[in-house]
Amino acid sequence: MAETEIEFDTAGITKKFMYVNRKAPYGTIYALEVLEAVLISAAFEQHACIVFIDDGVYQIKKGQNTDAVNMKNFSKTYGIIAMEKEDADEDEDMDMVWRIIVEKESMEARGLTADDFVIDVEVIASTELAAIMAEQEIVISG
Amino acid sequence: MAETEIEFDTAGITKKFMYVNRKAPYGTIYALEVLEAVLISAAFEQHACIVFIDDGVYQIKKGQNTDAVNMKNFSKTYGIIAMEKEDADEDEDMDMVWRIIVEKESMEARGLTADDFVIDVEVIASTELAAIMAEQEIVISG
Amino acid sequence: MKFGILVNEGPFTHQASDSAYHFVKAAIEKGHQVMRVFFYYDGVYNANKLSAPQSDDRNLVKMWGELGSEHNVDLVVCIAAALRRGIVEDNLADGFRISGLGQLTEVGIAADRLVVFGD
Amino acid sequence: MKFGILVNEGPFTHQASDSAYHFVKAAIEKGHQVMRVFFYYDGVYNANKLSAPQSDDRNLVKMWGELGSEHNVDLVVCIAAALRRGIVEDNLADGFRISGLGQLTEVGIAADRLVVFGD
Amino acid sequence: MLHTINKSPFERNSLDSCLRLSVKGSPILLIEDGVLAATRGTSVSDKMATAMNDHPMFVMGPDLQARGIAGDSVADGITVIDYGGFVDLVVEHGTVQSWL
Amino acid sequence: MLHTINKSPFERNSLDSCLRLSVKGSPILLIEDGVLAATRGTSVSDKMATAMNDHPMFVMGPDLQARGIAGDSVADGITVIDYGGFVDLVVEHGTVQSWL
Repeated sequence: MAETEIEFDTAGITKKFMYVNRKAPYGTIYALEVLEAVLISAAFEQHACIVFIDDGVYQIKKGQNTDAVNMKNFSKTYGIIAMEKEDADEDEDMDMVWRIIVEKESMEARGLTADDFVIDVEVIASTELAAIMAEQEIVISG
Repeated sequence: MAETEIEFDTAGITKKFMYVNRKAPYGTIYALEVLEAVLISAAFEQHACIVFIDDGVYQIKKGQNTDAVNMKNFSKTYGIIAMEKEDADEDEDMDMVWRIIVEKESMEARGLTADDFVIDVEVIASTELAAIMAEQEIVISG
Repeated sequence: MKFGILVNEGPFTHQASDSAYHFVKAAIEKGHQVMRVFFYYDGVYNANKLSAPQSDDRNLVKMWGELGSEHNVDLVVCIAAALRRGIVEDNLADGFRISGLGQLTEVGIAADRLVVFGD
Repeated sequence: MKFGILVNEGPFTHQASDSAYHFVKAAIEKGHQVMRVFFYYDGVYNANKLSAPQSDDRNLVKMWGELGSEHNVDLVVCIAAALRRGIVEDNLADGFRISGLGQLTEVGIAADRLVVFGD
Repeated sequence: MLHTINKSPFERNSLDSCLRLSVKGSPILLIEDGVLAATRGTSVSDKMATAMNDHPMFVMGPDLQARGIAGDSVADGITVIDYGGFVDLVVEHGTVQSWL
Repeated sequence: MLHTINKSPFERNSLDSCLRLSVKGSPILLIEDGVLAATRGTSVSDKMATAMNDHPMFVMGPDLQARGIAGDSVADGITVIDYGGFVDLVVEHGTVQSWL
């Protein structure tokens, strides 16, 4: 038996959501399923900070080719997030701020630069990122 | 439909099995399920080296009390392993050598001593343990 | 205060679901409201009614279902994560319902706090 | 040469089952025999026939079952690990069978090599 | 913001990442295998002592007990709490960042 | 004995434990997230270079490709193989120790 659908009243509320990605892609599925959570939040017109820390920076590495491991290549989906961000930036009627952030220290420890990523990101040092994190209202990590 | 049971001929073969425990108990279930694998191998009269490395050393820490987390306290089961080892040691008709080993470096890094464990163990330094490991025929890690 | 909870792991391999359960229980005992527990990733396995733990071990599937019913906690299993993992209406335990991922965002907005438990 | 394989994780959250599958396939292509794949811990979820991945993703449950049938690989799900996690005859995928943990020791003894895939 | 760490500091980088990315003064709660960071006399004790200059440090008692870690093995300055105490910390400190 | 490592050297201690507990000359194969240890110019490059004095080092090509790591980013001296090569290593080197 399907239970009754329950809905909460969220009209007019905009919160600061942060999505923390700290895991490499493919070794585990967390990257893919966090991505799905980010996309759905756009429909609710919430603020979103998508941050890549530690091995999470590999999630947006250019040149992923999953043919030989026969897994779903989801790196193209980050392009959709970049588009959602553009929409949020351009639509002045919409109170929705999206940021895509890579932690500088994590990127550098792995020998990567901003050019290595499939999307445009803000590269931010840990002390500044800590301050941004501290302002969030919801942090979802996977 | 149940499939037909398949059995392989193992009569008269004794192999060197090593069970590698590197994970803390309770945070994950691996410790418990490796333990079950060790116990079953006794019925096959195989050699067994049960080694505790890294956070695996906490699996045999004295004084575990799981009442407040409401999980199954399996630390007493290690006593059964110690008994199996005694049986193997004492029965001269049985070609079955069991060893229970803790890596010295892992133990010391965690501020533990051999007195902290629920069973008697051999405390062996990493270089020597590496040599023992290299002689094994089957290594099961969980 | 109103809480939302996200559980990312199943009922055996990781302690996440245990910790979440004890947190929810303690919150309710302190008079708080737990609006919804959302089960995502392997967390959907917490709703598998066929789970039969050993008799001397806890049964988290049953415990969650009872806690949900007794204290009116909405137990939601993510449909996308569940389909992949073979959790469907047929094997869904009592007290749980299957719904979309939007229900996670929704409880994040509606609750005062969202607490995540995972690996 | 004769191989035994141990798979410790389920079909989605970790890559272990994927890696094991590709290893087994490559071993068979090279003319080796894979006597048995033993599914332990969350590995038992690989045998859940209700799993329905997205259409653009691989379906490991089906892939394992087919590989097993085609190449006579014994796919064994640990009964103790499976009971806890709600994998029973009713939802067991084609090509798998449920049996005791002794079958892991047995293949360790009988095979020339045992390779473990996990988290 | 309350930070929770549920991984062993000997096995993973969660504690390091948390310390790098948390603002001074924000409390840290060790749960599950994360409680292994709380014992005195280990290879991470110095790191923990430094961390405690900047962060109030809490540890889950039930998780310590499960792992056989007696109260007197816990380093000075770390507050042992239970699940109710966890709830209180979340209520008091707002957003929770779980370092999974 | 063949050692396999499937975890990132940035996140976990698997590589360290493997290096501490493997005899000189035994080969190491990096698979899954373990392949992240193979790229040049990272914070673990020096450790890898030292390890390679004692151990022949292999890395799974399919896992590198999935993670977008080009062949020319792989450090010198590491041999890129595929699943067939993995099978051959197991055949050749006997017992496998998976550093899970």
